[in-house]
Amino acid sequence: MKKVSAIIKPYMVEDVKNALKEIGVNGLTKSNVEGFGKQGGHKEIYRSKEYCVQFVVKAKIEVIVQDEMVDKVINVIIKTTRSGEIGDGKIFVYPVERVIRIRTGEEGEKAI
Amino acid sequence: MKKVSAIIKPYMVEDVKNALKEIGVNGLTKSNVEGFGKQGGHKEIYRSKEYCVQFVVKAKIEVIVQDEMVDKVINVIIKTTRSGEIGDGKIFVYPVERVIRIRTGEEGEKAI
Amino acid sequence: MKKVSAIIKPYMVEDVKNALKEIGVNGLTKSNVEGFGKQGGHKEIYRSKEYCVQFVVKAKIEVIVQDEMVDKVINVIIKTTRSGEIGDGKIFVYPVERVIRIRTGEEGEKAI
Amino acid sequence: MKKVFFAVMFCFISLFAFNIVQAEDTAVMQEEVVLASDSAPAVAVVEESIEAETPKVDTGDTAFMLICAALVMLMTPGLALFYGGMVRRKNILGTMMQSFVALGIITIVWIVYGYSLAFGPDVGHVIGSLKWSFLNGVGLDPNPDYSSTIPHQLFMIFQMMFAILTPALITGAFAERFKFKSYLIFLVLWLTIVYCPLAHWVWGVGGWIRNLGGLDFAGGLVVHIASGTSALAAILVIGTRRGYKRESMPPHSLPLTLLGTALLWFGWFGFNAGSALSAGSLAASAFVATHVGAGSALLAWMFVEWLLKGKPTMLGALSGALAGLVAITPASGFVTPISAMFIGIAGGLVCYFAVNFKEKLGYDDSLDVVGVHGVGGLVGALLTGIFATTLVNSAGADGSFALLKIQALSALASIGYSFIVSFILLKIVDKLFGLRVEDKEELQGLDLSQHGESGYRF
Amino acid sequence: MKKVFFAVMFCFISLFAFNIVQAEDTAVMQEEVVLASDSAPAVAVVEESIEAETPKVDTGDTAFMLICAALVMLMTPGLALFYGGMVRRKNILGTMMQSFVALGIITIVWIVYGYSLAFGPDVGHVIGSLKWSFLNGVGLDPNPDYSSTIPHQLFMIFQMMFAILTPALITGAFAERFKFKSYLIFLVLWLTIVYCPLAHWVWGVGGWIRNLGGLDFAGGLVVHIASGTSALAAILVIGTRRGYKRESMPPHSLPLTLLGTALLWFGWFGFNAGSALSAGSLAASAFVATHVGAGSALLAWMFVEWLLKGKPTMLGALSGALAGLVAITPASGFVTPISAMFIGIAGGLVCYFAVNFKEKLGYDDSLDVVGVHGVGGLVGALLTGIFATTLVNSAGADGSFALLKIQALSALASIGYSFIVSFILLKIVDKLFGLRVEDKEELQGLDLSQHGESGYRF
Amino acid sequence: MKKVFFAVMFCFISLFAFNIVQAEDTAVMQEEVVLASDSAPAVAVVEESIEAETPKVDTGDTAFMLICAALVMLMTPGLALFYGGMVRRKNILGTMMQSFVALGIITIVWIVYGYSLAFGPDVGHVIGSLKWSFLNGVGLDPNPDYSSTIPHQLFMIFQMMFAILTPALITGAFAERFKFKSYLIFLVLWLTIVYCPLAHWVWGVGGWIRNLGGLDFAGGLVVHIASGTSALAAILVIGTRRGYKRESMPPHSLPLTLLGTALLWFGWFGFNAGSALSAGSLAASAFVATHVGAGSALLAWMFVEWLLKGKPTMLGALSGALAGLVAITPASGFVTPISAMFIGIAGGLVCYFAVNFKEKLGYDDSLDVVGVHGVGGLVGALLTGIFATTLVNSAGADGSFALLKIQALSALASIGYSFIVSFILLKIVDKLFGLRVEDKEELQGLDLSQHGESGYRF
Ligand SMILES: Nc1ncnc2c1ncn2[C@@H]1O[C@H](COP(=O)(O)OP(=O)(O)O)[C@@H](O)[C@H]1O
Ligand SMILES: Nc1ncnc2c1ncn2[C@@H]1O[C@H](COP(=O)(O)OP(=O)(O)O)[C@@H](O)[C@H]1O
Ligand SMILES: Nc1ncnc2c1ncn2[C@@H]1O[C@H](COP(=O)(O)OP(=O)(O)O)[C@@H](O)[C@H]1O
Repeated sequence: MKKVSAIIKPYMVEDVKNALKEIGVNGLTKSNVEGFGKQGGHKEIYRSKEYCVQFVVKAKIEVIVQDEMVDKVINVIIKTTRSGEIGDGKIFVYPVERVIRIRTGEEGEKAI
Repeated sequence: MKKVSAIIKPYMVEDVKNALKEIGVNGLTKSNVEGFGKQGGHKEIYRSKEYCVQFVVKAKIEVIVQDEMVDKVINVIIKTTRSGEIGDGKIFVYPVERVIRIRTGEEGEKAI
Repeated sequence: MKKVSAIIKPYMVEDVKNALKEIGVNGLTKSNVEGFGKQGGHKEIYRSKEYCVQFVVKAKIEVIVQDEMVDKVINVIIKTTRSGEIGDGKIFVYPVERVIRIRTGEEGEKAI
Repeated sequence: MKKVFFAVMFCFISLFAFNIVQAEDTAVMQEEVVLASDSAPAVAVVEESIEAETPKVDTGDTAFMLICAALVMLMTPGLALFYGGMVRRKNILGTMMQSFVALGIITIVWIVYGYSLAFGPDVGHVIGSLKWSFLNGVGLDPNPDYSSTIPHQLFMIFQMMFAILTPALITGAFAERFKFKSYLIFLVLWLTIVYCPLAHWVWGVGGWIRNLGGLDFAGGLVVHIASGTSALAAILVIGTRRGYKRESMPPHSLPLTLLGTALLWFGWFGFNAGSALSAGSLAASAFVATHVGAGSALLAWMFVEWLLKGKPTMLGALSGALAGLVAITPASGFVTPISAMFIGIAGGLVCYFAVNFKEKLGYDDSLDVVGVHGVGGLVGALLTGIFATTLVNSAGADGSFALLKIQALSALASIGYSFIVSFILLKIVDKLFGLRVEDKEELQGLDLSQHGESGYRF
Repeated sequence: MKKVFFAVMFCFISLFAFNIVQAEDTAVMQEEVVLASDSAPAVAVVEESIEAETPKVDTGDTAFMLICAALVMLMTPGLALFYGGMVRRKNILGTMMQSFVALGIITIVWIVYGYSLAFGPDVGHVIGSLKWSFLNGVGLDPNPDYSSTIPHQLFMIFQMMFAILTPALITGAFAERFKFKSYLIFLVLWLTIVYCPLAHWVWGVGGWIRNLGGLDFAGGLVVHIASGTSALAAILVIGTRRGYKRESMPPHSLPLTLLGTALLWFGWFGFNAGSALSAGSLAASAFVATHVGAGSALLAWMFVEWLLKGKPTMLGALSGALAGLVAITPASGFVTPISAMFIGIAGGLVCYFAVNFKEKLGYDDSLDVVGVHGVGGLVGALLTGIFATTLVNSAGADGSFALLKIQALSALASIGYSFIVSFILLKIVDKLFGLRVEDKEELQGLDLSQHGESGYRF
Repeated sequence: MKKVFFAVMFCFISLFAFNIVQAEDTAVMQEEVVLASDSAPAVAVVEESIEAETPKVDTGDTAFMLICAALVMLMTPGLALFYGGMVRRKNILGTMMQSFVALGIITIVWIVYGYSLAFGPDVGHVIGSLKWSFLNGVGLDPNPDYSSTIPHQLFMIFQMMFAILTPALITGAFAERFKFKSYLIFLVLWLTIVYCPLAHWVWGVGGWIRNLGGLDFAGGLVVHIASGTSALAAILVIGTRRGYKRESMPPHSLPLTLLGTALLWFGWFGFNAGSALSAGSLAASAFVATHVGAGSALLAWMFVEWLLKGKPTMLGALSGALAGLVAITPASGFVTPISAMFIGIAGGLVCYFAVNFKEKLGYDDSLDVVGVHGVGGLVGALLTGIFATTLVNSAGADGSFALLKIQALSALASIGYSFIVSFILLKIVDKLFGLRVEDKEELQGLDLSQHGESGYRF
């Protein structure tokens, strides 16, 4: 099993969730993060002073899926969120060793 | 070493922390996340309009422990948080390659 | 590729970001977390009642880098954030299997 | 910028033109007006002029009205907080700014020509002349036409606060998608060609609804029906938010909304009781009616929602209180406390169902301006025709079928005028400047896209 | 719902019964009352009735009292914010709602029968009759029994705001665990059988404490001791929060609490100075005493905490200010500014230690209602007996051992009555409907479980 | 603690010494003063004393001033919110506390000796004597020297609210780095040796600027120039924040800042209109000028920022409104609404550029106290010399070159005095106690390090 973790623009979250749901993903976890990257340099103005806000508000989406789903998930995320502009975000894939559903104690595939 | 990461109900955090402390876990990290899963469908009402809030507020607990502790930790978490209802959450286990304590530079077991 | 994840004091984030930038790190993701550890025991006083706030506000920084950068990154983080006091935080290193840049679809090293 | 200039000019010219055309008849008009207001069952303001022969500033009345003006001022930021709490986080500043900036724009418009258009010497029973532009002749002595115990400028600024609040109310309907620049243009034009005439009709000496005997103590027609109806026009022109009905868009901070409601309620005492223009029994009566109306509507909405949806929500209670305040506004100076209770209950219930009904029509009235202000104002205007009693306000009238008809007619006229003119106005502004932000900007949020700021950085 | 009906009916019937039983004696009573209030050193309100022979509405006094009523209204949402900031995030709406809904419930209860019970024609020195139900006979002319320069309805609504605030104060004690439905029932019953009688004793014409010469300028007994003591009863009946003493439960937003304190302080000027019922020297004196009391208690609490705990906390400063406002309330119209300073300091210190002491007893008085309102009110009531001077208020009395005894007796009576009746009342409501939310609901938070809403969505 | 004692004693002794030295001349002085204030074009307050021969409390004026005092009180927590929203999250409580604690400290200082120093019997045209310490002789009858229609204590507490707000304004300049303990000492000393003398010069009977004919209706010199200039001194002494110009330090909650601005604007009506000390035409005129000044400056700042930076920011609009309120303060009782508009625009523009200019100088005036209050106050003081007209206030003067010179001189004196004394004072406090928190505490934030609390726990 793998964890597909995507750092995306916050307003894409609903769309991604819906798209993933369609391909059969039944669970995901979202968190609010701030990213520093190429996109760096968005400006905010406070009291006429321009702030180079280097951390940009992003959302992190984590989906644990079976190995064979990984490519599908990646493709769906890319398709949904790609605008071609800097700051679209990145996808990371991590190995996952075990998955357990607390409610039932089920492990592995059944628990996803 | 492994990272045991649990997505649980926020009000369980204190209990889990205390339970883990008892079995000798000396450190953990908590973050606020939102989860989409089977539990999806909790309703909120705003201006008489029912919102299907599909993301539910959850807490993520991450504990890095030695391999032999993993089962113990999992069991404690399950014991503390299981109510048998949908939304109890999930536990994921990830491999960890290195652990370093910044203060001392210690690595590995000593750093946990 | 590896993920270097550091739990540090929040006010260190800017410094760490700048220091990492200098050694050529072009992207990182930050999130707000709360940590329980040795530092535990910081007190707050509300209505003359002392609260042992066991969770301390921390920042988590995640940097995905090529394997050969890992030591460099670790050293920089340690150098920037070490004060020698309890609560300086920890660094964890995880394996990363794939990295994809959404904007371009590039994978691996190029995507970092 | 050229386009802005053109549009603004157009409006000014039409108004001036109308003023000139009518200029010759004015002398005659004036007399007519005097006769009219003597014979007609004129509102609140007349009461004083009977009591006090020679207008002299009364310290008690002036103290009261000064504070009332301050209270009504506070309602605009109160509204900013009320609305701000209900939108999504990324739009809080954009939403609050739409209210707050009215404190700048309308203030200037009002002293330059707005007050004159609304309350200046009557022209054809439909508009004030421009004679009082730049507050020419609006001095520190009382103007007995409006109130003989407070400085004329105080009456002017009290009315200014109403003019600031009213267009700000509309913004709730098109929240989270309006371009800031276009909003400023809309603000100026709407005030000029919708609010000022309407205010003149109802409150201005010589205004036709006033002459007709239509009762509107504190702005059911001018403030709430006008803003509610214009909101409807705005929704139709601008369309729904991106993702409407697909995404959930819950309020991001209900504590802010509670605070906003509190400030609105608090300010509403100035709004309604202050509309007595003096610190006497009438003000006390309006104060009581206002509070009772708000309280009972709060309960009505909360209980009906509890019954139908299973939970008594706080936003429901807040919305109910607001609906009650709206409904009692036109009636506040004419009814007993017990009548106020019934008006409040009616307001709460009807608005509740109106808000629910909208849902089915598919309109995206983001923060329910139509359902609360439009419908609530209408309920209040009509019920005034039933519950009004001269025991409370001798300058008012007694509820009767005749009065009800007048109220209905007045309401209808206000609805028709506001809707049509707002609709055309918005269409024109849309053509010239575009009402909506770009899709991408909407996604990013108004705060960053329109103002280059973030609401919070926690 | 049957049970609710039963309970409410029971109370009503007892009250009616009592009214009927006493009906025959009323005529006699009335005379007695007149005599009593002539001879006794009656409070603030009498002062006016001596000055003005024929009651006539004074614009200055009316202006002042209208705004004061608005200020006191604002205290209830202020309290909602004050309490809301101190609870955990998941309970903010539930907590705020308990205050806010009082603005609906009590408003209606008050006009229907509450005002009559509290201030209506005396029955047996302990309660008002139901003659003024539905504001029957409570009109726009002054009622010289209470104030001869403002409309009677204005006095009624000013008092209503007190009746709204007082039960809301109690909610801090049982925050984060009370069932909303049961709360509504408690609210109505508590107002009816605790607040109304008590208000009558102290302020009603004919009330026995008033006749006795007990001084309570703005509600030390009726508002603060009553709410504080009832809070104690509530804590004993409902028990501690789940996880109390095991989990930490720090405030979730102190800026909200600061804002709440600010609004309370602001509103308190209306509360205390407004209790003069006229805009003259007495009001000014009460205003100064109020502010000085608050300021000095702020410092007292802050410094003692600094000394004993090592840090001067903001919540400490806020709590101190509140304690000072509470302590000065009964005294505000009777003491000099310098006495006010001493009362403030005493209030700040004593409340600080009371709040700390509770800790040791293991009671879960979540937001310290007993320690601040109960104890603070008591301190104020007693010190009024020492610091009162007729130089400030000729209708008051001079501090003396005799006066102190009267004050102590009045306080004791209020404490005893509030505690016993509240305790029994809560036990009954608990039996019939249950006071506490389910464990699971408590875990989930009141916002979601009681109201189906979340406070924030950042 | 010894050091604190020493420092405070030092100041007291100097003041007492001065009082004693001058004591002999006082009798002579008094007469002089009377003559002076008869001949000089004295401010607002005189107007009343002409009207009313025998000072008698007027209910209207008293009602107004009571509420105005409450409004000005509210400005201090308003400021706490305004500033609190602009700092980083970790410093919100520390920042708000600096304002809030002034409500305690200054209240006590003011009644103990502050009021006496500022408004007590004149000593050498530069300071009041200590005769009115502990409010000795400050009773409930009017003092016709200041106002003949309201109780003297009411005037005292109205002025107290100004004294509380002014030092709190300074805190914005050194936000996020000042040690709380040292701040308290600074607060007491600054009030004593900067504010009180300055207030005496400008408003005290016998004060030299008052005698000179300098016009300052509501505190351009005493409040804004004094706080702005002292802020400059503070910045120079304390230095920049750790990380200044390296890290970004954006506001953490603009909704709080909007709320703060709203409360400030609301309170400012009490501040400016209340400075008329009576509820008549002058108050109305000041009210209008205040509102128009704020509104036009709001627009000026917003539009110039839009033009130059590309976005109309909300913080810009809020800052503009504040700048306008500051600039109109000294002029508010002397100018027409249209003049107020020009003063507002000037205030908005000049402050905008001042705030930008600071950036280049490298000063860390964290929340722009110098740029807004110092510069805005100066603009207002000077423009008063141009726009003042006796048509609005017969006790004022007409704009003229002569008047402008007097205004400039008064402003210069205020600037010089505030700067030099504040600078020395801060240097001394720095030496004795240290002004700055430790580096580590600064990193951790003032909330935890100074007060042991966190602002939020979401
Ligand atoms: N090496 C990295 N490690 C961790 N997070 C990264 C890394 N690179 C990018 N990110 C995250 O991805 C986000 C998008 O990256 P960015 O460089 O801004 O745009 P793009 O991916 O389009 O080039 C960043 O804001 C950051 O949160
Ligand atoms: N495949 C997944 N990937 C990531 N997070 C998941 C996944 N499945 C579930 N979760 C997280 O676990 C939480 C609980 O899961 P849910 O399906 O609601 O209940 P249960 O585990 O009891 O069936 C979700 O809210 C989500 O945050
Ligand atoms: N075993 C662990 N698993 C997860 N997070 C940990 C673990 N140990 C420590 N942490 C995180 O690291 C932070 C710092 O650790 P702490 O023990 O307080 O100080 P130090 O590392 O200096 O000994 C903690 O607040 C916690 O967030």
